[in-house]
Amino acid sequence: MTLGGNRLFGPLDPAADAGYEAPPPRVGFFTDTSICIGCKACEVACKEWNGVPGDGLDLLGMSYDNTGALGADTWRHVAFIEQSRPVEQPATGGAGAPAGLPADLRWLMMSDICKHCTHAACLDVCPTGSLFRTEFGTVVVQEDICNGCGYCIPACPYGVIDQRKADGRAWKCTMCYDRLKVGLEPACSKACPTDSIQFGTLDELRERAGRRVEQLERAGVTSARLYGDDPNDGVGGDGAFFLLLDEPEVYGLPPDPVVTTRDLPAMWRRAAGAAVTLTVAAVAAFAGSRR
Amino acid sequence: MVPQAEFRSYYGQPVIKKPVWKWDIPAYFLTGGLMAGSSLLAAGADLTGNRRLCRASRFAAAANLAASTWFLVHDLGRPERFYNMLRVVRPTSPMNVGSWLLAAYGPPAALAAASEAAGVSPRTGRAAGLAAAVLAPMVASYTAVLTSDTAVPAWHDAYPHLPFVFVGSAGASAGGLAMALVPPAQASPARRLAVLGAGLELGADEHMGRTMGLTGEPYRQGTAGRLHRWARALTAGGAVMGATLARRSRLASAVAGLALVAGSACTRFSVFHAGAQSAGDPKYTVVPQRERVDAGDAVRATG
Amino acid sequence: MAECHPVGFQWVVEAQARGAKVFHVDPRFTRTSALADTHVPLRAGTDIAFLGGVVNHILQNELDFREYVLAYTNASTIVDEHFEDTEDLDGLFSGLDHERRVYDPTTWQYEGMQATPAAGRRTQGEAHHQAASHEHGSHGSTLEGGEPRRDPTLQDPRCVYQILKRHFSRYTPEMVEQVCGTPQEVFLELCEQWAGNSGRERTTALVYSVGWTQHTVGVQYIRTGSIIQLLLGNMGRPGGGILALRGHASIQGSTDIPTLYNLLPGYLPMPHAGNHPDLSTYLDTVMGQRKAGYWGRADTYMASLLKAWWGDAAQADNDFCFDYLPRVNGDHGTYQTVMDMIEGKVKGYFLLGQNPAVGSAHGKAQRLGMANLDWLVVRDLFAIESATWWKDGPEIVTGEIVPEECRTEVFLLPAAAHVEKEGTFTQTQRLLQWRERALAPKDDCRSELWFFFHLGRIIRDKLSGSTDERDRPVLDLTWGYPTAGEHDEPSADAVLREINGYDLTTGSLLDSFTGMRGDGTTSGGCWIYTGVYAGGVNQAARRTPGSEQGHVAGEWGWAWPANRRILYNRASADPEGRPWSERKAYVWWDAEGGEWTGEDVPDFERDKPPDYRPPAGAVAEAAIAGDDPFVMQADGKGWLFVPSGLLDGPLPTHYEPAESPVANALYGQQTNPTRQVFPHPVNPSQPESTQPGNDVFPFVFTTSRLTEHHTAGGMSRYVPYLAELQPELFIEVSPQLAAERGLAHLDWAHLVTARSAVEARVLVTERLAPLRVGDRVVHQVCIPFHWAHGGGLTTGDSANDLVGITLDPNVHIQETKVGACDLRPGRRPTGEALLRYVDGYRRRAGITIETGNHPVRTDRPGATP
Amino acid sequence: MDLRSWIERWPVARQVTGHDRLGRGAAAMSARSAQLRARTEDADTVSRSVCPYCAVGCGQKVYVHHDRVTQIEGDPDSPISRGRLCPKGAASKDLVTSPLRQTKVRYRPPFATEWQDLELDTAMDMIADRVIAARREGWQDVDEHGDRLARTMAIASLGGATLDNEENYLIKKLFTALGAIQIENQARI
Repeated sequence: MTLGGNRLFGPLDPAADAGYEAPPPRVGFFTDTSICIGCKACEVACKEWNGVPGDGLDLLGMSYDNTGALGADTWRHVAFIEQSRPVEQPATGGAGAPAGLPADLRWLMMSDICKHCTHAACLDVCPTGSLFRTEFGTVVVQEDICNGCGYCIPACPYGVIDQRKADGRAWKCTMCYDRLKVGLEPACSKACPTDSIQFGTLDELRERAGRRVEQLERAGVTSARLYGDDPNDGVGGDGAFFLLLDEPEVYGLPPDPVVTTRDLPAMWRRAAGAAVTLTVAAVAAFAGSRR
Repeated sequence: MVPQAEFRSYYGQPVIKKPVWKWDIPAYFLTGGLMAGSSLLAAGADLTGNRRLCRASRFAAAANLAASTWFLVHDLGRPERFYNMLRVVRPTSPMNVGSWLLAAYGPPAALAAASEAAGVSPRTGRAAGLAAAVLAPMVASYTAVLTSDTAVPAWHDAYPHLPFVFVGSAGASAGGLAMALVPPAQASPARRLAVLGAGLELGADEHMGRTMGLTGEPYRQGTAGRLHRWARALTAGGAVMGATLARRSRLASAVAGLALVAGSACTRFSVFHAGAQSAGDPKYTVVPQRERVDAGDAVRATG
Repeated sequence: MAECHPVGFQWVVEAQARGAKVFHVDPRFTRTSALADTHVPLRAGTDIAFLGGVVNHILQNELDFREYVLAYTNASTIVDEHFEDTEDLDGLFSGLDHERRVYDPTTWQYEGMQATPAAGRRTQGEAHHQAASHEHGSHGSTLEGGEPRRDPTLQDPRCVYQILKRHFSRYTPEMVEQVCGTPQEVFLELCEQWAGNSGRERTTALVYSVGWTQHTVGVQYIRTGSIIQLLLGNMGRPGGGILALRGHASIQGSTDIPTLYNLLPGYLPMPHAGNHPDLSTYLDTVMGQRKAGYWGRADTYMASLLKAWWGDAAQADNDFCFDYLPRVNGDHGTYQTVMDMIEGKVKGYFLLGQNPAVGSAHGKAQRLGMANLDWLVVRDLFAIESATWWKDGPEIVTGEIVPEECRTEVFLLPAAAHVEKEGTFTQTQRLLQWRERALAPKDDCRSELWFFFHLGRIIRDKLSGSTDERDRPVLDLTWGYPTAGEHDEPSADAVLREINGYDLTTGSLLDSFTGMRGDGTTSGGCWIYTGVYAGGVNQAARRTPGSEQGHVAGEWGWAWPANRRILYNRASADPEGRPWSERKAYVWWDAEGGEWTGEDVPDFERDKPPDYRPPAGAVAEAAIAGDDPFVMQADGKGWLFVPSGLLDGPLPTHYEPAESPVANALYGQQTNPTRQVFPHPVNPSQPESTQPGNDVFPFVFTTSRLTEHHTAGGMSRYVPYLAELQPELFIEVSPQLAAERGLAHLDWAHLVTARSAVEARVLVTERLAPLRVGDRVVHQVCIPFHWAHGGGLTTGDSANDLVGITLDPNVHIQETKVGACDLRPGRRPTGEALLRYVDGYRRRAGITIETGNHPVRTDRPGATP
Repeated sequence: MDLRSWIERWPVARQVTGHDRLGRGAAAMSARSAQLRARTEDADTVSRSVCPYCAVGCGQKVYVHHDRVTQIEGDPDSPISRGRLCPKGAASKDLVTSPLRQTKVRYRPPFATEWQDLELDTAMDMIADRVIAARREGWQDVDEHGDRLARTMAIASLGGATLDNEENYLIKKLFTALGAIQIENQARI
């Protein structure tokens, strides 16, 4: 599937595809959720650097997640999942409730972020060029351009980008484009206390992630799996990918996201067919009429 | 009815974001369809010498063009930056393509109406009207691509069907509008277009309902479902009435025509709400994807 | 650690990646538990039973690092024949004075040593409130004349090893499960891993925080940890040790250069009224008769301090102005002071970046105390609750404080933030780091340095010309710090130089505390900090990047003492001075070079060979043998058994918390008999577990912190990006307790104690589980203490309002980490109805002023009620 | 701007003339994006500091531009923190630049229900007077046994543990000279 020589799907070097000559290596994030301590330093560091507004003082009751979801005012979001499987109760008799922590109690934490997809639907559908591919292969909203059409919002298969109500424009993670420009690492990964969020060139991160999964498997952590690392997946691989300890949907991630524009040529073919049908109908409507 | 799906999620929260589009967008879909259909009717009428129909349709196209423009600009978060729509040519963006399309369609459509209103330069008016009519079918159908080219399950998965629903709805509503504006005697092409459009819309919709599976469910539920039922009734009723009573009665013609316009409006708003509903429930995002993955059929590029 | 010290936790994660196993022992399942290999739950307040179980496991299975234990600890020392253990006295040691609630430690002494009676005269009232551990400095106690007898076979029934074994013999896995609610298999896994990961080749680190200190037996918690780490040979070695994770930027510095009533800088004790009539008697107490170990140099530390403070006025013939020092004669700690405020004994109060209305135990007592002052000075970044209680505190709502009737004059002075001033913080590993000033404070904001320098200057001006002898200490004070800038900011650098100290004969800065002299020719404001300006260079400002030096990173900042990163690191080598193993080599004796060398600054005289034996009459470090690593102790040994220096016993013993719904399964004695109590109508205590009315408060609660907030919230509830992350007070309850009490997730509920009721939203979570304790189920709830009603962006009740004032006897720290409470659905009553509501609870529990304040279980034979 | 340069700046023109045919990258870059750089680059001074929250002692770099703190972030050189910060440390700029900070002296006279303004110098003078008076009022020369006390029991202090060593030193020194002994700290808590 290509358009004007540019592919809409499959593995690709996005910066070169977007017209940069000799771009720097593509950079991204590898977020290893197995060592996330849920401290939310990433959320705060992001907001401090980017001047992202507060998003409300609401106790959500979703474990320790009072942020809720990624959005215009949340570019990093730490998800908290408490899991347990029921276990046998202590054998000791006596009155009262059963005692003891569930044996399989797990508290999963994961810092979610814009995936900076290889094939980014938000970028593809943006009509103004506000959303664009940077020389680093990242996807950025240009705040001096965005006119708030809102198209990017339902286009994103991960539910990342959103409109800032008071402002009208769409906002999301820029991977600290201004910092990348001067050779600095993004604010979130720099702050991350345990290096759960790792920043680097994507190729190197993918290798590192592969080794980490092997290490965890050797340690008996069979639930570890990578998410968004595969350049052959539905979005051409994510610029920000993850090591998860459960299915993606448990963290609020789509299990098999696909960039909507993969189907764009087919859509246009159907639209053209429909246009022809309408033309035929119109001609038919006038058939028999004469001047 | 699709059986209740078992799935996991993050506190039942949606995976994707609901569209932030306000009512302007489905309203634009309606007026966009109306102006496209009207331009076709105007050109046909012009070529077949149906001045009454031509004049009314040119005005209808222009009026809906104005309304469409207002809706589109009004929906923007930063309306003062509307001109950025033409900042780039981005073929991957149906909205950008649509903007260029409207930029090409709008001036001739407006010129045709201006010529009609002023009664000057009918040759220019015809040329403009024909130019508008050439672009009109795409104007009517691209909005389906605009809708489908999203991650919203009910919209995306409907992409094979929505263009036909939309052009059908455009034909039905434009025909209907002309039926309301033009005496029955001059409105027969409009009636035919309306009936053909309504048939196309209802047929495409029926097919969509039968083939879409889980992600078609939102079209049948909640606000979208109610609007959908109204749309079917109004469109079918308007078409039947248009094919029968409206041929003789100006009143019946007007009623049938307005029913068709209203039916089209219900269709557009039904689609709009179905999208919002499917985006708001993680089931529609997670279940089909999970089924693909579990079946070993995850989407993968092959070389 | 992940919860409250996230950045420090990176090293734990790194260790895990290299194969380390992490056990997290905590009543709560926190973010630390989430990353730990094993979370070990236990009932709050039972850590000594738990750790005692570990000690028992080690001793019963002979898993101790015997060579280390024999050489470096007092395991072989024989104890006085009159010593009686808690096993003999059902939870009490020999020597308890029931009436005065103090132990006479005479029988705890080593055999053959002179006893160390509580020297001098003590009045009845103060007997309980002494701060004995600090009288000997914080890092060790003195031993008096004579040589202790030792049995290197460890078979003598009166040797420390055998006493220890007997003392903990009933702390079996079954008992641990019964007391703590910890499943035996989890407990045993921890024991095996801990012991198995210790020895020559491996070391295990023990990390604790205020979860251990905030108890009526807090000091003994840490003692139990020390016993384990000494038995397993983990002290003074890389990867081992006991690491106190302190919660505030310079809380370590606040004890080193103490703003604490009982200490002078460098852990020198404040002089005592009766015991220290002059400098020499004072020094006798501090240095001990043997003057062994580094405390044997205390005369030089003290003379230098007095020279630093009183300059030329301090001369040998006037005891270096020793008499200018005010004397203590009891507990003058913050809680005693608050009770004194309520009694009207205190006129003025300074709060310097501290918010006791929220952060101290018994918030109401704190606020009522402040409402009974003449004046209050609050210096802070924000208008915190301790500054505004007279207009928006909880007692305004209940009518207990009426603004129009409250005479306290309040000054709120804005403080400078950390970037607006320069100076040093001392972090949790004793590391001093100098901060550069980034910009000047705005408007009226000023540093504490500015405030105290200018306050002192104004007071001295006003007193100048006074002939009153009482004003001499103020007028003779060295106070000539250079100032600069438009605000006349005093030079923090000059102060740091004064702290470091000078050789007054040359005017040069001292390089080490060993250069201090007792004859008045040196000065130095804090002997342990001497060397921070070694070579005339601000060592705390050194910032050689970590990437450009080894893992010890000795060129980043400066650690006291002498830039030593691991204390007692002589113990990282065997008695002959060789590393215990290649893997764990750290500091060792280089026989050829004739010196100690290694990766760190050796915590030993550089040229003292391992076979050095002190000659008769040797003092200070010369009195320590070449194979005795614990250089602050008079015998150079790590003390498994503490013959003197602790008020509540030579060995840790499990006592139930002061307020507990559970009876002590180990002893008839329920609670620490020497705990410090404050019987007062404002401070009612709940009945102990064996008393009627105890069941009115059936649940255990613990207070805690969250990553997203900072203690009393003064630096987090006012910060939008933090406030939104934890926007509301909540109580965590188990699903079982929620079902039992009819609580729904996110609904309101309230906790009730004898002091107050506190409402919060309910978080039902499986991270909290009921524990089976003996034959019953005990429910625990936990509640963070960051909130208050005042000026923050997020407001709520204060968890510390629930807690009463009952203290550890040694250090006067309050028991905030465990209590007993009731839990009810819905919001608490407000206004006066709240007072009636809590009063109803007190009536039902039969609480009087005496309740819960008896030292010894009242139903024991011979107990004094 | 003439027409030619206007057209050249029109991304569509760049699409036509450059490699970015679909207008998704280089051609779509805005003027702002082209000139974007981290604000830390514009700092007048960069000070090396230490986080004021817990006692881990993480290194911080404080960036100041035009007498405003524009950024505080971790100091990568620190062997303790390696440039990392927790949420509180990462919020340090928010803390020190907070508009909620108290910047003027406030005074509540006895029995008042509201704050009043007060000059800093006046406040210092008033506090000094009160210290001198309270010191004398609560003075104890000797205890009941005649042993020297030389202290006042009328003045107390409780400090936070975010005070510098140098500050604590002056606090202890001054109060001790004044004979005030109830000088306490968070370290007790």
